[in-house]
Amino acid sequence: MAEVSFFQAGMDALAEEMRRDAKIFHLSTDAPYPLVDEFGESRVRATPIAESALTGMAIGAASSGYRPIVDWRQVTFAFVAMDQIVNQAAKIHYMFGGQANFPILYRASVSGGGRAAAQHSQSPYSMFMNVAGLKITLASTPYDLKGLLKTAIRDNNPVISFESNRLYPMKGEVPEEDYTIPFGKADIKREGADVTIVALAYQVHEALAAAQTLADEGVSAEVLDPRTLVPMDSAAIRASVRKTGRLVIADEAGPTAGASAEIATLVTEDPETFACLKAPVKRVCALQVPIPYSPGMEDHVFPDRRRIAAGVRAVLSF
Amino acid sequence: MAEVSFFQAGMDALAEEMRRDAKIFHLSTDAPYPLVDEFGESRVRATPIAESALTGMAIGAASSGYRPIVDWRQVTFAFVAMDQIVNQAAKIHYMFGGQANFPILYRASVSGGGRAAAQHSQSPYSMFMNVAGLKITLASTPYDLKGLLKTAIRDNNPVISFESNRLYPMKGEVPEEDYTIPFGKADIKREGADVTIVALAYQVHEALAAAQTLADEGVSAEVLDPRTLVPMDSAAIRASVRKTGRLVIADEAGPTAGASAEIATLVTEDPETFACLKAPVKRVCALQVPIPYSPGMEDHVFPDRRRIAAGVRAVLSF
Amino acid sequence: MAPSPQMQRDMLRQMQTIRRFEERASDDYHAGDIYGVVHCYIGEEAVAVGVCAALTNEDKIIGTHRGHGHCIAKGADLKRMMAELYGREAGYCKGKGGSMHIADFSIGMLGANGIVAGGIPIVTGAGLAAQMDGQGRVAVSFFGDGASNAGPFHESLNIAAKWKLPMLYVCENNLHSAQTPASQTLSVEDIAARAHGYGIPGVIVDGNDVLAVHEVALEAVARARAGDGPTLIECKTYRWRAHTERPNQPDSRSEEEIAKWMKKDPIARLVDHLKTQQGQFSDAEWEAMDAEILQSIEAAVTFSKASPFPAPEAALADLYAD
Amino acid sequence: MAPSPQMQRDMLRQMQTIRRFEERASDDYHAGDIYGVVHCYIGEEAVAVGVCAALTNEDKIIGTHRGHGHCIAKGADLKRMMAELYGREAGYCKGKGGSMHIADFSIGMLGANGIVAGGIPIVTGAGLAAQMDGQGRVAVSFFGDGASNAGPFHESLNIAAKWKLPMLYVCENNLHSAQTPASQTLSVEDIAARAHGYGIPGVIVDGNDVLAVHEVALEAVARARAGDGPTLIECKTYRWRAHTERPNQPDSRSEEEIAKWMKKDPIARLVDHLKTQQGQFSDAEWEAMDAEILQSIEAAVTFSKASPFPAPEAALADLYAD
Ligand SMILES: Cc1ncc(C[n+]2csc(CCOP(=O)(O)OP(=O)(O)O)c2C)c(N)n1
Ligand SMILES: Cc1ncc(C[n+]2csc(CCOP(=O)(O)OP(=O)(O)O)c2C)c(N)n1
Ligand SMILES: [Mg+2]
Ligand SMILES: [Mg+2]
Repeated sequence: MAEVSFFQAGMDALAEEMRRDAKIFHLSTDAPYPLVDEFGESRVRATPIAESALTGMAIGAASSGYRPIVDWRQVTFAFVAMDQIVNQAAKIHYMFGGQANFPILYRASVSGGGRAAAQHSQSPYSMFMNVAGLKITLASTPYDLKGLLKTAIRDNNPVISFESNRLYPMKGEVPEEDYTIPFGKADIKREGADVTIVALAYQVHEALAAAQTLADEGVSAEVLDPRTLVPMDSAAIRASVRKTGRLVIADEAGPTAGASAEIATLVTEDPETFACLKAPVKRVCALQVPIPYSPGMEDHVFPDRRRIAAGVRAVLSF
Repeated sequence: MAEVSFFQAGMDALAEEMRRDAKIFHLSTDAPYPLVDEFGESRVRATPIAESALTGMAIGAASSGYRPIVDWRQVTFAFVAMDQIVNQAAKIHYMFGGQANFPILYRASVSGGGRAAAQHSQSPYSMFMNVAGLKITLASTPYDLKGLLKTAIRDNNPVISFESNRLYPMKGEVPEEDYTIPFGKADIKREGADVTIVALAYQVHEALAAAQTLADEGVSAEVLDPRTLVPMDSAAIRASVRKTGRLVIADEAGPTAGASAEIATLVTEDPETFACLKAPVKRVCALQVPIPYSPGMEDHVFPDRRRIAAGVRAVLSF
Repeated sequence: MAPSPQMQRDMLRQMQTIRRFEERASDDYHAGDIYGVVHCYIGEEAVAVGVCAALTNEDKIIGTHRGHGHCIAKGADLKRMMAELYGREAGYCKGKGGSMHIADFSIGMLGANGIVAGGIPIVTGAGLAAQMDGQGRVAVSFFGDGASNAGPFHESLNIAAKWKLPMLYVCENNLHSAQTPASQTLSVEDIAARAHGYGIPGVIVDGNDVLAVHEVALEAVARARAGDGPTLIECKTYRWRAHTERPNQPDSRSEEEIAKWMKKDPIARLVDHLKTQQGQFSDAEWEAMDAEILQSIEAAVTFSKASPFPAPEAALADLYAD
Repeated sequence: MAPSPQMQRDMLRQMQTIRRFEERASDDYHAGDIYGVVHCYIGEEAVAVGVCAALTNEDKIIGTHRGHGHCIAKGADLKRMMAELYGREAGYCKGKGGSMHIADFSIGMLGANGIVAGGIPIVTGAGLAAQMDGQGRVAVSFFGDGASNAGPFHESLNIAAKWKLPMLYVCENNLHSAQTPASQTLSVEDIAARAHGYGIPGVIVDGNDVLAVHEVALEAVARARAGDGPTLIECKTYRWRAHTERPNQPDSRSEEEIAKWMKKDPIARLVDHLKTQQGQFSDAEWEAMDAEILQSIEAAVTFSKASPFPAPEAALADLYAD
């Protein structure tokens, strides 16, 4: 297996799918060069800065038999397109009674850590989770990203792939052969017995590091990566918590009405799982503030292995 | 005290504040007539259908010493303005280091039940809760709406008042004298001992009806109305649950990453409250779908007193 | 070249069908058989009909919240439309959409749309698809004067112009958006002037003259099919009724203005025109046509009433495509 | 009337200050003392300086992601600007903003803004406030060619035109947005043509000629103060550097194009102009001016380095105003 960066795994997924299906085309305000070179300017278009129009155009093109990919780039820029996302893409299949399919992949980078300040450092996936009708992926490894993107491109619904910009340089093994990863199937990145850490995107790696530290302290932590936020593999999460009795959630979004709150509630509202719960749930999240520029402040806002480990210790000492 | 409709209480709040402070002005795509009549077309402006511009203009005017009110009308139309809400209004005080104040009131109606179908029936307040930097109110009575709106208008930050369209015709007592309601102070609408029902907006009334039914069955339900979603009175919610040991949340938004998930998690992550919890938490929410048009389907989607009572019985029988 | 007498009659039939459909929809709404919000197109029929007569079944359109006219002009089935308004299983959207969300993708009607200007990008995407298909198809965006002040209008026209998409942007300038007159919100007299900003033709046409609308539409369609890009067409027209059919709706417009425009009735005008074309159209023919239309609408209502309401649990279906 | 020789020197000083500030910011960014993303305005200095010279302290402006020039031209303090880039407590935003978010509300600089076209509505609101104040103040929106294709541009210009707001909309057309040439995204040759769609004047000016920019700005400001509404000013200009200072940034522009525009250096041009005005400006004076500027920038860096980093916990401050 080749070692491929997260960024490259994404590009490879797109290129392989575009080779397979001539109906796929790509819109973004700057065109990704390798794709332009291979597929030409008609299938890989550099567009005006008009994300609202691009997002809507994907809907119309999808209903005409195409399979558009729109890269919003930073999720920040998706907010100018929010009407097309919430009021149109998410609802159009449903409100027209399922008449037509809208196979669309939207991509957006999330996260922080780049000293890019408030407007360019956001992880608002939970806002999109609240909107019925979208599917949402959030990969943590090159392998997962590639497989999830391929599934997304082949899906007949609007799918948003959120991708942590902290992960883009990260390398990982990716097989040469075609593969896909089903939506709604969590991946246990590390097995454990004492506590379940549900971790999202980059925090999977921080959680794994924390689990290592905890192992040295004699604590066995399970690290579970949902991989898709919608559908969410609540069965796997609940099964893990029924086994360990404890839940910590690591997310670099803020906690308030976040994915972390949803995951916590999926556990605490399930009678069988609740019965197994030995301690309060714990969110290890970004502080609920916009992201500041200066490094010391920015680093203070985000969770990390240290805070995850501390969160685990807290629930263990309950 | 006069009996005043929820709608009128809102108008009265605006009119009284506009009389008090000449710096308040009002923007919306149709101008509310009574306000135009009293304050003239310069302070109460009918605008082009350009909610993104209006939302941003409020920010600029606020930084110039005004106190704008923008009525988006249906929250649906706020999505075309989402960039100005998320990337600008919510962050501008923070990212400029607190240099300037941005006193703005945004109003938006939410909810369903009007057979208005998917695009015009939405309750997405949790999406805005996830964005740090906004304050959010969600009133359930004419009295609360008027007091909260006055507080919002006097607040030096962007505040969103979400208002259930089911409540607009509802009447309630409102005093003649000026009063305000502090943000972050929940109101216990009915005291009880066996279960806490945290209910939002219109669901407060459904919860009260459910509590009545349950009382006949010998169950004493406490109905707690947070009144503001940000800040959220977690202390009051936790105190109530520590007393009753059980939590049901009634919200006519969908559950996924909803306000209901946040409220559930505020309870289950607090060690002291968790220790008092006798049963799994329960969300009684809208089904996680867009809102369909046809009456039978639409009614099926929303929670009501029957489902709330069933939810209470479920946690009691755990 | 004027359309053939037969084609003119077809246009008349469509216009009258729109009107009769909405008169009935309004009655049945007030009777409680139709729910929610109904926006009537009455008075503006010449726009949708004149434009759609220049299209084939393969061409795409998108409508607005005021969408019945666009559906009927594009050839939608009255039965399934009415059943949708009635909230029945046999409706176009199985009762999920209602008046503001009727679509028939099989005839290129990509839907009414409840968000002002929201449909413009979507149908522009259909125009891009048409261009990529290379089959000479076109796509048409219908929108109001109010929508022309909204961001998506601008973004879409710029892209369509730059990429020479085979598009018609048809503005139904009825001089008002809800309670607000266009004179208070439009910075230009003529919306067509905005075409300058995109380097495309901007055409003004009497939107109550279906033949005139048809003529400019034919020209714009030819331009689009030839690969010469989009045209902005401003149709000056008027809605006869209040913004919506909701009882006690305010209506900020003056009675004189309404009366003035009712005199310009696009249907009476075409009837007159057909009659003055010696021997083309008699009173009896017109009455017979209207009777047939009324019958088809009655049939649509009968059909709708016979269709069951969807099961409440059907609310859970159609969230995702397979 | 041409500005006085003294005023021309002030403009020159500001332009050179912008350039020297950014040269230093770029160096210190590459040295690791400045973080995140830095967009340089070098080559476009004449736009901000020519426009802001027509304003008073009471007038408001909003900048873009490429915002240092707007700040300096409006009179911001170099020390607090540099300290902000350095992420220090003494920075304009106490280290919360960085290069893309510098504001000084006390001098009417409402901020750089990282969202393309995002600032346009905000400063239009400041224009509305200025109109309501009735003190003859104006507001200026700076934005790029790329922003002119975005929805908020359209919505704001329509409102400003309709309400005759005292606004200048100043487009910095540097022929590119990030890696994409304007020739691929702009449906018109001249962005000024878009003014037609709002019934306002659209003016094209050589954005590398500070005196020309100043002249059209003066005229537009006079118009705005007189209550005659907004003007759209398109400044044809060019950025010399890559889109951002990030190492290994791609740059899709040709070397010839860059070289061609570097020959049109707005600073060299004003220096030349001052020199050819017999006796107005000597080489020695120019060198002295530059040395002073470099000194002020050195002082800003010293100031910045002396300022502490904010405490990590300061991240929690400033979420809300009291
Ligand atoms: C973005 C948005 N804002 C507000 C509304 C509420 N609304 C519905 S129709 C309408 C007026 C539309 O006017 P116009 O575009 O001229 O169309 P017309 O109704 O005149 O046909 C408004 C404001 C909406 N649907 N969408
Ligand atoms: C809404 C939005 N989309 C995309 C971006 C990413 N972006 C930052 S600057 C830029 C190019 C802007 O071009 P232009 O407006 O011409 O300004 P210039 O950089 O040339 O000064 C882009 C695409 C953004 N900041 N905002
Ligand atoms: Mg209209
Ligand atoms: Mg540019």
